[in-house]
Amino acid sequence: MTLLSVDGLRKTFGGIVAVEDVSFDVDRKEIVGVIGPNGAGKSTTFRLLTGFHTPDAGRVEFAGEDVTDLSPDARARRGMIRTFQIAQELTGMPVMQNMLLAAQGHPGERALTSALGVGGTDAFEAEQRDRAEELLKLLELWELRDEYAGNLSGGQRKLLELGRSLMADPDLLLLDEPMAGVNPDLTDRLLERILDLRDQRDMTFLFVEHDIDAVMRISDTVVGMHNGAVLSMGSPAEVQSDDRMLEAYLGGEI
Amino acid sequence: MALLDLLLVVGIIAGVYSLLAIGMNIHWGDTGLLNFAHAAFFAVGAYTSAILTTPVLETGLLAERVVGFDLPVVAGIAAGTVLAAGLGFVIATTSVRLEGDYLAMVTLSSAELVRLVIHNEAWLTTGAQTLKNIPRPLESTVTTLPVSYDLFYFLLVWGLVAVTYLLFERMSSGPFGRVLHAIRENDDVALALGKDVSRFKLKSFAIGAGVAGLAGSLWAHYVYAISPVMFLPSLTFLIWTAVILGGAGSYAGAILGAVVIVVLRQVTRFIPGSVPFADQLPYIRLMFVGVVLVVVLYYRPEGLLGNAQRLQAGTSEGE
Amino acid sequence: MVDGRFSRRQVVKTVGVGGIVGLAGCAGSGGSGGGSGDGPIPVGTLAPFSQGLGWVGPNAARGRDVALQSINEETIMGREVEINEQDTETNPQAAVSGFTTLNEAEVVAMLGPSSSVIPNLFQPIRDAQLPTLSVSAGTIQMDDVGGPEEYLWRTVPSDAIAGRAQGQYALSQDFTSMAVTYKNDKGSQSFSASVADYFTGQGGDQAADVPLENNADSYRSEVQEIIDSGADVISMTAGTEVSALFMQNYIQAGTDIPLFLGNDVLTPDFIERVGADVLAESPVFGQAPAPGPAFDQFEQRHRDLHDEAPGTFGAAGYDAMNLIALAAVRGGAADRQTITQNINPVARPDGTEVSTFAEGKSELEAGNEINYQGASNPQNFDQNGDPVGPFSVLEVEDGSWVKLTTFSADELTT
Amino acid sequence: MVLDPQFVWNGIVVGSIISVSALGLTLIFGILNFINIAYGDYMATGAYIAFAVNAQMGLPLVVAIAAGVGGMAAGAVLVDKVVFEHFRTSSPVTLLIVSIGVAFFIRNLIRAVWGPSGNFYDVPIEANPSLFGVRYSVEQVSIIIASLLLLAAVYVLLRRTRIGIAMRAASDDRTLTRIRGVDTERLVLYVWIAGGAIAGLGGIMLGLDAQIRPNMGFTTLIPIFAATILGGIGDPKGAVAGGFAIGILQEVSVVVIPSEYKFAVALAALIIGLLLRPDGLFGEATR
Repeated sequence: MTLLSVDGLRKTFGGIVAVEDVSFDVDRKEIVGVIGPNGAGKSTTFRLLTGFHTPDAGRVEFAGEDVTDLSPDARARRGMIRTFQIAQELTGMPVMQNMLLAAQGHPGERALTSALGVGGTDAFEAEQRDRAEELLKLLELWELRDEYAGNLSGGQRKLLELGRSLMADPDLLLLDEPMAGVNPDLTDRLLERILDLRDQRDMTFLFVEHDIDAVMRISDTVVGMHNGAVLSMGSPAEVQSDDRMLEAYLGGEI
Repeated sequence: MALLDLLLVVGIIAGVYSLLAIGMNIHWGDTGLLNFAHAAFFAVGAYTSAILTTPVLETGLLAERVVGFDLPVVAGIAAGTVLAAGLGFVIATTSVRLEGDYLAMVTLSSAELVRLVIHNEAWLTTGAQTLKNIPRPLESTVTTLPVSYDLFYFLLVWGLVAVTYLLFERMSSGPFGRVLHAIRENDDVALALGKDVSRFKLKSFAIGAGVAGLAGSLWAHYVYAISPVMFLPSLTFLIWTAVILGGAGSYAGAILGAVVIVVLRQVTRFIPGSVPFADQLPYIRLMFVGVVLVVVLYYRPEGLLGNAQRLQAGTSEGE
Repeated sequence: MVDGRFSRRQVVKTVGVGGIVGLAGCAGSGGSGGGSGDGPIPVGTLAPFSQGLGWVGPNAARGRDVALQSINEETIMGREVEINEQDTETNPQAAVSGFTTLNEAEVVAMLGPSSSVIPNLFQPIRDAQLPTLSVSAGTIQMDDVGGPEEYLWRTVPSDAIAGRAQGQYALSQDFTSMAVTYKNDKGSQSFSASVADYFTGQGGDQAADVPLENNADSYRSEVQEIIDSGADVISMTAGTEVSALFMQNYIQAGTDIPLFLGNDVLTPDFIERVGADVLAESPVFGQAPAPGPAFDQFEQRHRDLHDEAPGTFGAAGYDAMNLIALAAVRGGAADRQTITQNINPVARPDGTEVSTFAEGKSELEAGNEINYQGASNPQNFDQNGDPVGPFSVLEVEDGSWVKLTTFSADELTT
Repeated sequence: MVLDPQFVWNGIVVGSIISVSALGLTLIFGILNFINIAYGDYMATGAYIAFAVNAQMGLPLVVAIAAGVGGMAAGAVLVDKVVFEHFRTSSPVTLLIVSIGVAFFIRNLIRAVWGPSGNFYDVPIEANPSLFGVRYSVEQVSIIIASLLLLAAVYVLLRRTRIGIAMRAASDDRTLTRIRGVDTERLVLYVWIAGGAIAGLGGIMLGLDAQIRPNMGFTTLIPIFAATILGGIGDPKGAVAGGFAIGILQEVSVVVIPSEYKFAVALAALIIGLLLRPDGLFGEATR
């Protein structure tokens, strides 16, 4: 069953084509990895999927709904949550606040209910605190819950960002280079966590990644991009054995 | 007695400035929005309330104001607050998507436009002439009581400051404030987590503008008369100084900053005319305001009551 | 300018030294002013010393100090006067705190503020029962306010009267179409409206109505607009700054349409800024209250004290100070009520005409009534505390303002 | 209503002044990446230094102009050393607020030293000659010529000299320039010298054409910003075009709207410009 459907995306910047005719589908509970050398159009594709860019042509459908022209926040509210390449923890807010921010449909986010504490704000807040506690403990960040996120180490920020995304209870989690700058030990834990989440919570993942090993280890489907277009698509083994991909990487890296 | 009267008047001014600073703090301290239109919100509150609560005056050659409603003061204050919030909403609608410093220029220009309109549309505002005979709330009742009117008004203003402070403090520490803080820290994260950033900015702008409008109404009903010269951009900059001095993000700091600024101004009034440079005193005072702003930003960017840890978090490691 | 200020400060300073002794005497007395004791008598000055009208306060204060010099030589019942100066910054908020500061300092009378803030103070002045003599508010908004019941007078005439003088002169020169232009502020609007009202009321035409925005970089387009309107006379009202820029643009435009200036610029300072020669060559007129009988001696003493000629409102400040002091002498006490009750008696006719404090004091001490004849004006207050006096029309000749003709008080009030 | 060509001429003069001023502002913005609210007060300072030399010390106007321009170039560097240098790593928004403090200080220092009211340079006031029904003054013609010369000089500076090319590169991407080994601190110094000098010149032009007032720069700031933003902030060419557009629009506007709303032209242009064309007239802005 298709959760995300991408069809014919195209984006140009000042006449330069960044992405051309990108199409692929992501099924529910699937883990899809997007790979490609520098300048392949991964990041642009990611931004088009998350609404931070609007495409010149093409269509993005999520859960059967056309979301091509929706703003990032509107997509997020529909269950598409993204992370950032460089962990964007909110430095001036404590860890717990970062987590609670991600709660969806908070009744207290209306000015008046917030000021007066009415409309079930407190009950909802308590509920979310429990959820956050559970997640923070899982990510071994519980001890740091009152620390400003800006004081966390790089790896902790990465985990916090993942935890924050999970607070939003997404159907589809879009991860922008989740392994970048992460040590091998943490990489393993992150990958495990992703597989657990897929199995236990029925979550779907799409991630753009440089670390090909990581992608190959957990992806159900790999999308290989080069020069703004999809070059190869299929199981990790298929893409890995595709000569065109090898060529693209060699050409790109040298 | 007379000293008490003076303290009350200074206290009332400080209360009004505190409300202005509270409004500014939700913009800058909580949401990170650069608002340079505060004087305009103050003006709209003052003029709305004044126009609604005075009758049309037949004063001959000047003051050809043809609009006046003679409504109760409460209605004026409520309308002044709402209309100022409305103006904040309108200004924000046009420009809330702009980057910080561009927003500053648009809001500054909008404020000047508002002042230009107030100055020139005499049929509505009495124009450059003073809009006078603004009624004081409950004046006839209070005079029968054993308290002076200034004491009554002092309590009224500071009562409202207290209520506003509590509401804003709760709002800021609650889920709504959390989203505002997230926007202050990073728009994109808020967007990625499904927060309608523009909407929150609009709300923040309107709410802060509304409080400035409330301050304007309260001021108008205390001073009997208002004119466009009360609403120059320098007022906005003074409130900025108050907020930065008190500590952006802290409502108690905003109030403290406003009180310090007002008290400093008053204290310099007691400097006798015989000291050197006494003639330049008004200017030296404003030069001092400029120095305070720069020095605070350098040595104590968190201000008197702001949160230094918050500002420092994340700066050590960088990106 | 700098020299003049310095010497003013010196005067205040000398007074201040004597004042320290008396401070204790003032404290603790009731709300109606520090009238008791032997210390100096506190008198307030609440005027714009900075911002838009920042030139008004210093001018008036220099005039006041001329009066103060002889008052403190002669003394009021053995006491000197000590000045407490507060800046209104041309802003009601500052005016209110300045006023309260003066009230708190228990001044017995106040040389008052300008038009821009005075409506904010009508009620506080009544509440404090603090006699106030405005030295610069010409606004017609004040025409029906004032007098002893309201503790309020002014030593400058209403714009309504000045406007008539200008309007009458224009009509007498057979001008039929007038363009009115004015600095877009309270005071200038008031004056300009009076001129236009009188002129059109007498059958003249108003060809244009052009406000001059404060802080503009030039008024060329405005001058052009006026020229294009086909007016045969221009009435321009503004303070020195706007007037000087307007004059520059007017002269540069090379037009020969006669130009009437407002009250505020009939000063040597203005001639110096714009240039005596160009002003003499151009068809430029102004009108001012015909100087009061005491003007010449005031002007001389002003030059002696400050090394400069009096500026606009200087004479009004001088008169206000003298009237306050004389009222205290006549009433035999320096408190708010006494001064309030004695302003009219020392200013209005019937009594020996005097024009200095010394003369007035000796007449009063001899048991005679006096009629103070001021430097800016005879200061014969009407029931609203407004002075009524003759007005002159002037033009520039050899670097100074010279009288062309004078309209008597009767011609201007009927 | 017929358009009097006089309005257009007046607009060109005002436009020249705004263009020159906007150029300095945009240069500073390009390198330092913050809106300097104190810029208007730099202009006033230049004008007052020249006033002191010309009207108070009685030296010829040419000397006064040189003193004003040079003095303000030095002044801008001084302000940088005393204040802005300490905020080099701060956000643009913090710098903007810092510049408000600087503006407050300078403006009131001017008031304290020279008094609050207006002054003129020692230039005779006389009827202007007229050509084809348009009156012009020697000062006005000089202003236009000087502004054209300056604009040409800055153009050459930016295109042909090493430092100018570095400035343009830095304005496009500051980190990139740092990587390529350009000494950014020296660049900053040059920019303050150039920006300060241009501000001083703009202020003197304004004082010559109008009046020298303590808040002369601050009140002109909005048209200048409007020009800068219309032209695409950080883009010198755009600032000049924007300057002339605002100047002419503002002066001609009195034909159609009441003159008391003349200022609204720049205000409205600023707002509309920002909303419709955030990238400026030529659309090659840096952000």
